[in-house]
Amino acid sequence: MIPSNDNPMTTATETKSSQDVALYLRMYRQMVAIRQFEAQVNDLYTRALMPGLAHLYIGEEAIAVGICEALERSDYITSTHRGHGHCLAKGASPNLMFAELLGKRAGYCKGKGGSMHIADPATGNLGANAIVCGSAGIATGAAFTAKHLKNNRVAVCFFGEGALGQGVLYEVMNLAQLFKLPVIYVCENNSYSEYTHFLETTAGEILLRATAFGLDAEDVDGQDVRAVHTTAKRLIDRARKGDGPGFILCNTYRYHGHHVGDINREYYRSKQEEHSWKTERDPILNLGKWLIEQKLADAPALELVGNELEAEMKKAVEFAVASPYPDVSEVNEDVYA
Amino acid sequence: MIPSNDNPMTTATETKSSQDVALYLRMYRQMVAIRQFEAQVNDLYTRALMPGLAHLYIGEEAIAVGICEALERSDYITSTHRGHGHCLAKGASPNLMFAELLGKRAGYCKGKGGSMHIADPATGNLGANAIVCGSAGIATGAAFTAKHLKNNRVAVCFFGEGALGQGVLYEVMNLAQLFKLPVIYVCENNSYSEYTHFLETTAGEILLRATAFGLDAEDVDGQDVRAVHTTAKRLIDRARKGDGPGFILCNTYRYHGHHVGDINREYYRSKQEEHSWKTERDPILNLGKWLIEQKLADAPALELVGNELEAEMKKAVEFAVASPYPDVSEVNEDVYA
Amino acid sequence: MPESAVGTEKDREITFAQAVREALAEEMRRDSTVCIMGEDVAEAGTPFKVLSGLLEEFGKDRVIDTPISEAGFTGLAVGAAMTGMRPVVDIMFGDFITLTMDQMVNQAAKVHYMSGGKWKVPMVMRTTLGATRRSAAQHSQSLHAWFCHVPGLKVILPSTPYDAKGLLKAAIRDDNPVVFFEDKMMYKMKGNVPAGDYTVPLGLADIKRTGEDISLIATSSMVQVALGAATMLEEIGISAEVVDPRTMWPLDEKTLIESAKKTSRAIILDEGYERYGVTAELASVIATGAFYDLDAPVKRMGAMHVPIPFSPPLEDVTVPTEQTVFEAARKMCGK
Amino acid sequence: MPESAVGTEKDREITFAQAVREALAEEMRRDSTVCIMGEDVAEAGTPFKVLSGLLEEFGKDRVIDTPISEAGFTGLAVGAAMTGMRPVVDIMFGDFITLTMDQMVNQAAKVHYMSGGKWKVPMVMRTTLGATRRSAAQHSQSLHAWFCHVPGLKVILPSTPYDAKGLLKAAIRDDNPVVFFEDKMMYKMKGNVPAGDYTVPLGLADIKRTGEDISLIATSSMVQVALGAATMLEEIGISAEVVDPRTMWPLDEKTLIESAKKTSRAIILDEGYERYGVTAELASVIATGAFYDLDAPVKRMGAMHVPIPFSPPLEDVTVPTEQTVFEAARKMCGK
Ligand SMILES: Cc1ncc(C[n+]2csc(CCOP(=O)(O)OP(=O)(O)O)c2C)c(N)n1
Ligand SMILES: Cc1ncc(C[n+]2csc(CCOP(=O)(O)OP(=O)(O)O)c2C)c(N)n1
Ligand SMILES: [Mg+2]
Ligand SMILES: [Mg+2]
Repeated sequence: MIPSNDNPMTTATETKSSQDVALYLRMYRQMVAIRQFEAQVNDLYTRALMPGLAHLYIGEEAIAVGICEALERSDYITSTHRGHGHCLAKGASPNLMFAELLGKRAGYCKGKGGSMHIADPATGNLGANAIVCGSAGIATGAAFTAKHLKNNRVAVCFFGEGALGQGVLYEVMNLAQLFKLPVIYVCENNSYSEYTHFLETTAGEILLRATAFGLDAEDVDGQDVRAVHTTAKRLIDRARKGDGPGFILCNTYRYHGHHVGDINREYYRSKQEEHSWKTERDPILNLGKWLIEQKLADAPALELVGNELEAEMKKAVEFAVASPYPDVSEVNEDVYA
Repeated sequence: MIPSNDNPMTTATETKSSQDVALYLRMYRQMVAIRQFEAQVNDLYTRALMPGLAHLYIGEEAIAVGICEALERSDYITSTHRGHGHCLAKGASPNLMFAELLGKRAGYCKGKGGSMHIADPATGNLGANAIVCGSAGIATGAAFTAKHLKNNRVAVCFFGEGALGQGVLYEVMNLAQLFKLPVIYVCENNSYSEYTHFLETTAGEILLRATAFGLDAEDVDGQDVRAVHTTAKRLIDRARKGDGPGFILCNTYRYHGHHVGDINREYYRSKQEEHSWKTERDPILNLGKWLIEQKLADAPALELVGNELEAEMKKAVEFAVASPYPDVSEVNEDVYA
Repeated sequence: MPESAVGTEKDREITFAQAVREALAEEMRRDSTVCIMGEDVAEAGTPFKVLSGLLEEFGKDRVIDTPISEAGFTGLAVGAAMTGMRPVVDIMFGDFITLTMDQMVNQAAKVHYMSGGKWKVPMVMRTTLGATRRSAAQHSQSLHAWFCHVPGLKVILPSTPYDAKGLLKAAIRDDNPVVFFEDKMMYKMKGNVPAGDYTVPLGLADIKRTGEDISLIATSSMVQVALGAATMLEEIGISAEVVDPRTMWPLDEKTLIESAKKTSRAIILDEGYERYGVTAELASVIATGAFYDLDAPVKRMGAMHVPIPFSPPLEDVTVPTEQTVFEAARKMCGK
Repeated sequence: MPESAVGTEKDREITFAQAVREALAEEMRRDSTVCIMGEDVAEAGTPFKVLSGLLEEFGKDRVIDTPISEAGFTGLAVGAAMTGMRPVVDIMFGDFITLTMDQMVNQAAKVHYMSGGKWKVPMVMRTTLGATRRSAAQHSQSLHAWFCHVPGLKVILPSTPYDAKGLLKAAIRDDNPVVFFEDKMMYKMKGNVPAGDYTVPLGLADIKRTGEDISLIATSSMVQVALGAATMLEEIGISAEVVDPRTMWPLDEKTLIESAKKTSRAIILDEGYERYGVTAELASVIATGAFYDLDAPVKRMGAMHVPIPFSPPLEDVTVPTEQTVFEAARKMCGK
């Protein structure tokens, strides 16, 4: 996790426990960290410093943060092509992430994975995945291990609503429920899979697709980090106790294009739609407002968080840019264990 | 369809329309035809005359018959490894079926397909399929064509409850509902997939797995041919009108083993269970009883149906046994069209 | 607006992507049962923009956006093909054919044979191959060898805009399931393409350059690599022949063997993994067919036996390049 | 009760199926993270009865019946393997690997590399191959070439009970995803198998019979066919060497090439489709490695390029037999 440096809050109302307050502030900080990270990714792309493409998580930060804050470090996650947020929220180091995004030797995967394949055993990150729904089996299997080894861990599988089109999701939800596995499927419905609206590709009711298999399923405003966290906590605790898998449908929005190169988006969604999500439903803005309202923080303190993290991310970028590529001789290492 | 020869009924009560009566008697005859066909298949296996194995439909006849009687000849079906009943109910000739089962040149597929691959354009049979759930895509595609060409046809996809484990089923149900395709998914839940009870492999509620995708789904007693037919008719008419796909869950039982060689079954199901289905819920016995109660037929007439069809099936077997194998030179014909 | 409307002049140059689109547009105009389905094919015209404009001309009943259900819509296409349509399925990245193997191999490829010739499956799967786009291991594979291995399927790997148009039109008219692999790196490549109707028959190799000293048998974008290497070889006095089989199945063994017999040396170039892939088949065909004429073992050059790495300097060494082909050919010719 | 308990006597003969079961039982006793999952593996012990008795010894937490979800439980196994288990997945018919390609190829095979070596996937997929059981086109394929083509996977094709036990134990202890193909027709074949612990290392070919005139390089049940043909050849004075690569990847090229160099003639036998398959790779390896020693082109004999037909007289001609191998070898040796 991003070290939470100095405590930015000023006063705390009596009604919140200090634990809660610390959580809110940590979640705020984490969301800002992700956003600042992604801003740098976009910048790297624009400056033509990044090989290939990347899919930004900006706008969806509340989901990764709300959920990962409900997990232990030893718990597992699996992530997607839009995975930077999940990895950071689970504790990844920006230095090693940027290095990986640039294909450098110091990166999480020695440069072999890139943006879509960040993986890290130390933080329980089983890997981002460039196959839509590609990690549903893996997350379910990690939960299988947890149950078999009785190690008390939980696995969370993040995926976009596009993954609802992949049959394997239903296969593994069935398995998870039959075996009562501690796995939570988290559907990030940002309304689009690439350039197509989810209503064009998704018949019926999303939640029912999980309850039909007996899963405990709930939907939540994916822009409200506190709500996400509360729901996640309930389902994660339940799964950890052995009561079986859960499913969380988070409604959200990606502010940027499908990937960094998707600039002209008007043929598939309106600027007006983008604008209203950004201004009315931004998870960081709204949590910030609430923190101020509740007198848990003041505006300058929050601004400071932003500035600190922006500086931190810039430094991380510098580290990565300066870092060397792997040696060509490494190309056929790591094929077999 | 099995030609319905002489009319076996004696008197008909006034309350049933003569159309209905003809339907009931035709369905009775068809169910008996399937059972007699399968009895001969078992016999061929026992006499070591049949290459490979076969999966008998005995006990489940009401489903194929109730549904196919609600279809037009030009409508499509897809079938399974346990497919003889579907093919016959859709109008297949026993001669050509037996010939195929024995790998003979005169068979529906020139001997190339065998028991699990009977296919016949003349009766709209897109093919039995040895991959569990293997024909769900094909049936959905036939419905796609029907909609595109506006040819007013409907496609029915038969499958065992084991196919609920295959993710592609959910993929195509979603597609069918999105495109409002005239396809009916018919789940024959005979409680077992091979040697495993469905409760061990099927979490949640089967019907919900279809309604979750927006399909019109209904369950029905699969041993009651009239009930199956009524439900089928409603959903087929609805689909034909353009109102979208349907799903029918038929609860049923296979009297024999998973395949003809599965003789000792007590390690996975009790003789008692088999006995009660055979005596209390037999679709042919029960329809027969009802026909007699309703004075639509008398016992000798029904017995005659059985005898006629037994004779017919024996003749068909003789035809097939006497019929020649394909010439070895045919082996690489039909690979490419 | 599809490029085919642009003109009828002879020496018209269009891109590979435009050639693909033109083939589709012409066939869709000719035959109303031809339709396209896949992810983001309609408004977006695919992420590679190959299909832009088709939705506008043919409408959403024939250019159909699907959910991310590769198995599902491929299966649907099999059934649609059996019953009167000629669907063209779009699988965005060739890496995702993994999800369609059951539908393609156990269904599409076998329906005709298993039914004793009664049902036909006239469908086309268009998909992509090729690395060096910095897309990492799950978006860079060239898995066409799998389909080549399966009786009942035909497999096409066009290497020029001209071939792409003519072969795709032939594929759509073919009564069998055909898989058509496009190299993502070739979409912007330009070439001469007649505006009107023509087809390139399946099963005919094409000699892209004649030569005397060595045969470079190359597929898809490796044809360009071979041509580049041939130019370099020419400078040191080696005359290389470049042969493009164009369709992997049916395979024009004769042309390949004749070329190897003539030059007495052959290198096989294919972007799929080298082991147990296309290079093995072609090398073996030539080693057998030209056995008494070869001066050296047939050399195979495919993708290195590693998942494709993301890091640019690593990725670049996993596939054959003009330079590596040049070196190999030079060595083989003893220069 | 598993056979391994029966005795420790030296010349113990057990069947191929028993050898597989014994390997599993021994490894499950040794290591509690080894578990088995698949369709009808528990009470039924698979339709081939290969696993009978394992449920009784190890309980249903370790011998796990799954729904008919090949993709789902294979994917689950990948995740389980990454996190501390050593799952052995059972895919009843090799034809159904079509459904697992994404999990095996895009996930299992690549996780280690994509993570820069950080995650490992120590799993085994056991599945079957082989025709002539009158099971028709969707239950008779030998599709192992697909997996051989994929970096990151290892592929084993045992041909005797001894090899089956030793190789399966090695596979389970291997830290990589390994696919283990069993020929359904070999389950009842008997052979000498030590009762105790031993492994056969991956990557070592085995010379099943030595000879001087021709090398028959054969996989899986084709080894028996080759041995039968060798006996027939002996009668007409031709001495055939039978070489079994045993693991297709890693591949012991050296032993194959040495044999071909010695005999100067080679036939490759494999039950997969002949085109673009295992026979192509092995033939090409030998044609290159023994280039200067071969008296004749390497001959390939695999399954005919047709979906496997049901009708017995047709099915029987689609795969190599002792007779056809004998004829081919005789012709090659000019007798
Ligand atoms: C199996 C598969 N099919 C298609 C793709 C190409 N693709 C990459 S991302 C994407 C859209 C995913 O949408 P969604 O799951 O909603 O995630 P989002 O991008 O909205 O976060 C597609 C189609 C893929 N990577 N994998
Ligand atoms: C994809 C696939 N997996 C496994 C099998 C092996 N198999 C054949 S039938 C069968 C059980 C099918 O059960 P169900 O669908 O309920 O049909 P039933 O036999 O009861 O009619 C299995 C597992 C198969 N044919 N296809
Ligand atoms: Mg989305
Ligand atoms: Mg069943």
